Amino acid sequence: MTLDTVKHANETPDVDQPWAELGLKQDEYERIRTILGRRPTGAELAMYSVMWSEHCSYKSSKVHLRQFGEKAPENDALLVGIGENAGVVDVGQGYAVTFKVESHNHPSYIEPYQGAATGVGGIVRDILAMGARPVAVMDPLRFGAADHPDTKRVLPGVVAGIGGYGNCLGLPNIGGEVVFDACYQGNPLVNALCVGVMKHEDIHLAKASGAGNKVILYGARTGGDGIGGVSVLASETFDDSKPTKRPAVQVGDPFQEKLLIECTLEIFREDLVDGIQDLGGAGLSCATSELASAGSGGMRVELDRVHLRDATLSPEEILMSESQERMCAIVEPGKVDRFLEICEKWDVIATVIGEVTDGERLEIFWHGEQIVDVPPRTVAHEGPVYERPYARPDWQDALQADDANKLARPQSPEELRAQVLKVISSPNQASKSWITDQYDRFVQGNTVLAQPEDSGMVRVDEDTDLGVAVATDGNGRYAKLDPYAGAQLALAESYRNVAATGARPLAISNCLNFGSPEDPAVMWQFAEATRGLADGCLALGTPVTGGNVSLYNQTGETAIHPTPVVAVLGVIDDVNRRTPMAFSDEGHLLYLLGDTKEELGGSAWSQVIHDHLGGLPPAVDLDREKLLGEILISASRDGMVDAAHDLSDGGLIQALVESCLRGGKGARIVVPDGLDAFVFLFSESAGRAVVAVPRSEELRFTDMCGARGLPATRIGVVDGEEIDVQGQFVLPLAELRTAHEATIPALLA
Amino acid sequence: MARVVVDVMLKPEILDPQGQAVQRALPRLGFEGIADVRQGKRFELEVEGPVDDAALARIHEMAETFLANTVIEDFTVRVDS
Amino acid sequence: MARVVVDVMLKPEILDPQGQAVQRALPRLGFEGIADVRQGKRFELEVEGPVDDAALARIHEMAETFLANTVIEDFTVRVDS
Amino acid sequence: MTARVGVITFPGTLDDRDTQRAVRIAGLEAVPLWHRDKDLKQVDAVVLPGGFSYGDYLRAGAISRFSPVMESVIDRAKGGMPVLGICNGFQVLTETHLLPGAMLRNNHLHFICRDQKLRVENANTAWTTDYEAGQEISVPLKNIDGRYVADERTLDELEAEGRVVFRYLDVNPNGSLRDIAGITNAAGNVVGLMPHPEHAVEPLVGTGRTDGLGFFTSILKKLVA
Ligand SMILES: Nc1ncnc2c1ncn2[C@@H]1O[C@H](COP(=O)(O)OP(=O)(O)O)[C@@H](O)[C@H]1O
Ligand SMILES: [Mg+2]
Repeated sequence: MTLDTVKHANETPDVDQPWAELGLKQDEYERIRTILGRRPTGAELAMYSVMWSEHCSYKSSKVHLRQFGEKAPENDALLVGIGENAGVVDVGQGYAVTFKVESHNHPSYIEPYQGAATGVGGIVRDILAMGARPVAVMDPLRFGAADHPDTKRVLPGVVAGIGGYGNCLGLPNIGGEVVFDACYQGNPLVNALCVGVMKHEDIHLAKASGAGNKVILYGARTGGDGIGGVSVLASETFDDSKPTKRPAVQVGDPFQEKLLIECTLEIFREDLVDGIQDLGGAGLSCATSELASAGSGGMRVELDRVHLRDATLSPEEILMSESQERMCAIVEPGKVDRFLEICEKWDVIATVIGEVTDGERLEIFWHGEQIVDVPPRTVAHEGPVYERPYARPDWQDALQADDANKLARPQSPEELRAQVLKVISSPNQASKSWITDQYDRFVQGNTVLAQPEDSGMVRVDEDTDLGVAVATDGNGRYAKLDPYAGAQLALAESYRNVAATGARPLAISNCLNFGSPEDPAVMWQFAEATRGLADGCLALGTPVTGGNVSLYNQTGETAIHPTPVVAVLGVIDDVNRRTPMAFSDEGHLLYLLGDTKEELGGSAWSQVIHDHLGGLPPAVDLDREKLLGEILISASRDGMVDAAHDLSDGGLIQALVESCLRGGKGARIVVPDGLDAFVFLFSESAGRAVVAVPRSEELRFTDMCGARGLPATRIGVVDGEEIDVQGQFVLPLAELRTAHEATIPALLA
Repeated sequence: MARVVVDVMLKPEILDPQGQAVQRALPRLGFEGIADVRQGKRFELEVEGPVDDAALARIHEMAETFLANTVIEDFTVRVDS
Repeated sequence: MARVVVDVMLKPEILDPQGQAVQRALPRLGFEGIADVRQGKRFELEVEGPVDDAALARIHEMAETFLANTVIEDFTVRVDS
Repeated sequence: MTARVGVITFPGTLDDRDTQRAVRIAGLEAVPLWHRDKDLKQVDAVVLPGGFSYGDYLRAGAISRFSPVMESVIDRAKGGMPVLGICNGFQVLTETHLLPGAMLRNNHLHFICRDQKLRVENANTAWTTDYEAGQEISVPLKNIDGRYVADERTLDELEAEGRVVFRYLDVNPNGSLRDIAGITNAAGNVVGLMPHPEHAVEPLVGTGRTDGLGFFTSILKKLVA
C-alpha cells in the first residue's frame, strides 16, 4: 500500500475513505474536509475519528457540562479547574491535591481483568501528569444481579484487575462502592478514582510551548493494542451481530507504570519539563494534538521514531494505538540529556519524537514524508458539539406514582426482625470485605481511614498531620426515580461521608454513567442529572474539578439506571482528630442527627423485600446537609464525638449494624416517641447521621446542635453484645455478623 | 490414564509484560542470543477413559471457553505421549 | 530463527491450587471425566543462531538457575519444530 | 551514635519509603540503597522491603535476586551482617537461598490484605530480641504469593533448630506449611517474613497498632550495644 501523504491527498481528492467505519458521521467528515480544504490523509482521518468520538470530544454532553463552570461556586481552594487532566485543590500548608474519577466500563465487560486494570492505570497517569505523586485509589463498581452467572465472570475479574494493578503500583485502595442491580447486566460500571498530592509549585499542565523545545515520548513501546478502542469501544452500543467490531483489548503492565511514576516524579523534582500529557484514550493522536492545541505554537513529529513493539504497525495505527504506560513531555533542549538519563536509570524507554515549532500546525512525518498537517485545535478542542434532543420519558409519571410508601410493611416485631436480617444480608447491604480484602490499604504508610469507613483518609504531611478524605457515592435507583434529585443525593451522600470523618468538603469530581445519548429519554436523564449536580455544587460550595462521562451503557433499547457517581474531597488539618465509624466504648450515647420522614422510595428495603422501584427518592435539603456537615466537623475538631456514621441506603438499622460490628459492641435502642419503629429503622431520609457521644460531652454536644438548629435525638446507648431495639427485637452481634459477612463469599468464593 | 496438554499463549499482538521482563533480565545473567521470550500457561489434564476424537473435541471446547481467554489468548491441545 | 520451549511445572508433591481450582470448576461447566489438572508455565524462546548442543546446554542452565526454581519446580527443554 | 540501616530499592519496590520511616522512628539512620549499586555504603544492616520488584514477573523475587546489590548483600550476610526481608524481601531471600524453601501463590489464589495475628517463636534473632518468645503480635499482611513451602526434611530441620521465627495465629491466611510466617538462617542474622512490621509502627495509620516497632528497636540494640 502506498503511503497516504498530504501531497497524495491533494492529488487524489476523490478517494473513498472509511469514515463511517471509523465512527464518523457524514457531516463530520464533510467538516474535516472543510477545515483542511482537501480530503484528509488516512492518518488525519484516524486522528479526527478518535478525537471526535464521544469519549474524547464529549460531543453529546458538552452543552450540559458547561453548567459546572457557569454555576461554579466562589471557592478559593480551586487552583486548576475543569479542562486539564484533573482539577487541583489547595489544601493548605503549601500542598495541593488533585483527584479524578474515570470510567472503564465497556472494556471491563469484554475482558474484566485487563479492562479494570487499565482503568486504574489510566486514571493514575492523569494524576501523575498534573505533577502529583499518586497516593490512593478508589473503585466505584456496579454489576448485574449478584446471582447472575455473568456476574461471577465479571466481578472476580474486575476486582482482581483493580487489585492486581493498584497493589502492584503501591497505591492504597481506600474506598469505593459495590452495587448489584439487574440493570447493569451486560453493562457493568467500573469507575476508578485516583488522588495525588503535590506542592503548589509542582503543578504541571498539558501544553506545548517554546519553539525548539523537544517532544519526548517515554514509557512502554507502542503496540497494536486497543486500536480504534476509543471510537468503537466507548461510543457504540454493542451489537452482537457484528463481533468483528470488537478490537483488541489493552493489556496493562503495572510494573512499567510503577517505573513511569518514579521516573516522572524524579524528572519533576529536577524541573525538567515544560508541559506533560499522559497517553490514554486515542493515544498519540490525543497527546500530540492536545499539547499543541493548548500551547502557543505548532508541533512537528517524526512518527517513525516511535519505539514499536510490533514493527508492522502503520502510521495510522501508531497514532491510534492505546498501548498503556506511556507519557509525552515537552522538554527544553538543554534538559533533554538529563531527562533521558533519568529514564535510563529507571529502565524506561524514551525517545525524542519531535519539537515545538513557531507555526500553528501539527505536522507529522513518516520517514520524511508528511502525513498530517492540521490545525491542532480542530482536532483536540473544536470537535463537533451536539444539542441532542431530550424529553421526559412517558413512563416517568407512572414510575413516580407507584409509591413505595404504600408497600406492605412488617406486621409484627418478629417480622420486622426478619426483614432487618434479610436487608442487611442482601448483596447490596452486605459486607464487601471479601472484595476489599483483595486490595492493599496499608501501603505508603499514610492510610488513616479506609473501607469500610465512611470515607478514605490519608495523611498528607507526616510532620503536621494534615490529611485529606475522599468518598464516592451514587444511587442509580434514586436517579431513576428523579435524575435531578438523584444526582443531588449522590452529592449529598458523598459530602456527608466526608464530613462524618471530620474532614471539610472542598471540591468534587464525578463520573456520569448513562445509556445512549441518542435516546431522548436518556438525554433527559443526563440533562436533569447535570443540572441537579451543578445546582447542588453551587449550594454546597463545592466546585466540580473534573470528571468523566460514559454514555452508551445500554443493551438494545434498555439503558442502565442513570448513575451519576460523585466523589467529594475534603481536608482535615489534623488527622488525629478524625472520627471513625466504630462504636467501641460501652456507655457512649447514641444520637440520631437530622429528621426522619416516611421516605421509602428507591430504598434498600423496597428492593430487598418487595423487589420494587417506584415513588420518589428522599427529599433533598442541601442547607440541612451543610449544617449537618458543620456539626460533624466541629464535633470532630473539638473531640465531642467518639464515632460517627452517615445514614444512607438501608437507613438507620444498616448504620447501627455496621458501626456495632466494626467496634464489636452492641447497642440498646429506643424508638423515639411519635415514630413508627419500621420507619425509624428503614427510612432513607437524607441529611442524617448517627453519632456516639461520650457522656462527658453530651451537654456540650446537644447545646451545639440546639444552638445551630440541628435536630438531635437521643436514641440509645452503646452496650452489650446485641442490638436491642426495645419493645421490638433483639439481634445478637454474632448472628448479625454471620448474616452481614457470609453473603458475598457465598456468592463468589 | 492419558494426559492431554493444553498450551495457552497470549496472542502475538498482545503485550506480554512477563515475557518481556524475563527477556530483559537474561543479558544481565549472562545469557545472550535470545531475541524474544513469551510466557504462557501449560495445563496438564489427566483424562479418564479413552482420548478419542469426541474427548478431544470436548477438551477443545473446554480450552476455548474456559482455560483460555480467546479475547487475548490462543491455545493448542495435544495428547501427551 | 529457532524456537525453544521450556515447560515448568510444580513438582508433583507440591500443592497446586490453581490446577485444583480449574479442576473443581470443570464439572460445573459441564465437563466431566478429568481426573486431575496441573497448571504450569510455558516459555517460548526465540533463539538467534543455531540451536546446537552448546546452545541447548546454555538454555538448560538458564532454565535451571532462572526460569524454574528447582526447590519447587521441574522443567523440560525442547526444540519446537 | 546510631547505626546505619540500608533499605534497598529494586524496580517495583513499594515499601522502601515506609521502611525508611520505620527505621527512623526506631532511632536508626536509614540509608537508601539502589539495586544497581554493589556499594552498600557502610551500612550495619540491610532491609529488603516489600513490593513487587520486577512486577513479580516470572516468580516473586526471582529477577531481583540477580541484581548487583544482592551480590554484596549475600556476601555480607554470610559474614554475619543482619538482613531482614519483608514480604517481597523474604521472597528474594528464598530465591537467593539465603533462606530455605520457597513462596507460592496463596492457596485461595487471591491477594489478601488483613491485620494478621502472629506468635513470636524465636526471640533470639538479630531482629526479634525486643519480643518475648510466645508473645502474640498483630501486623498487616498483604500479598498474593505468601504460601511458604519446603520439603519435610527442611521443615523438620527448621523446627528442630528453632528457626521458625513467626507463626500465623487464628487463621492461616495462605496455606503456608506448618503455619510458618517467618524464618531465620542458622546464624540468626538473616530473617524473612511475609507480614509487614514496617506498617505497624505508628498508632495513627495502618491498623493503629505499633507491634512491628520491635523489629527495628531490636536491631538498634544489637548494633549500638
Ligand atoms: N469496590 C470497593 N472498593 C473499595 N472500597 C469499597 C468498595 N466497595 C465498598 N467499599 C467501601 O465499603 C464501605 C461501605 O460502602 P458503602 O455502603 O457504599 O458506603 P456508604 O453507604 O457509606 O457510601 C465504604 O468504606 C466503601 O468505601
Ligand atoms: Mg457512609
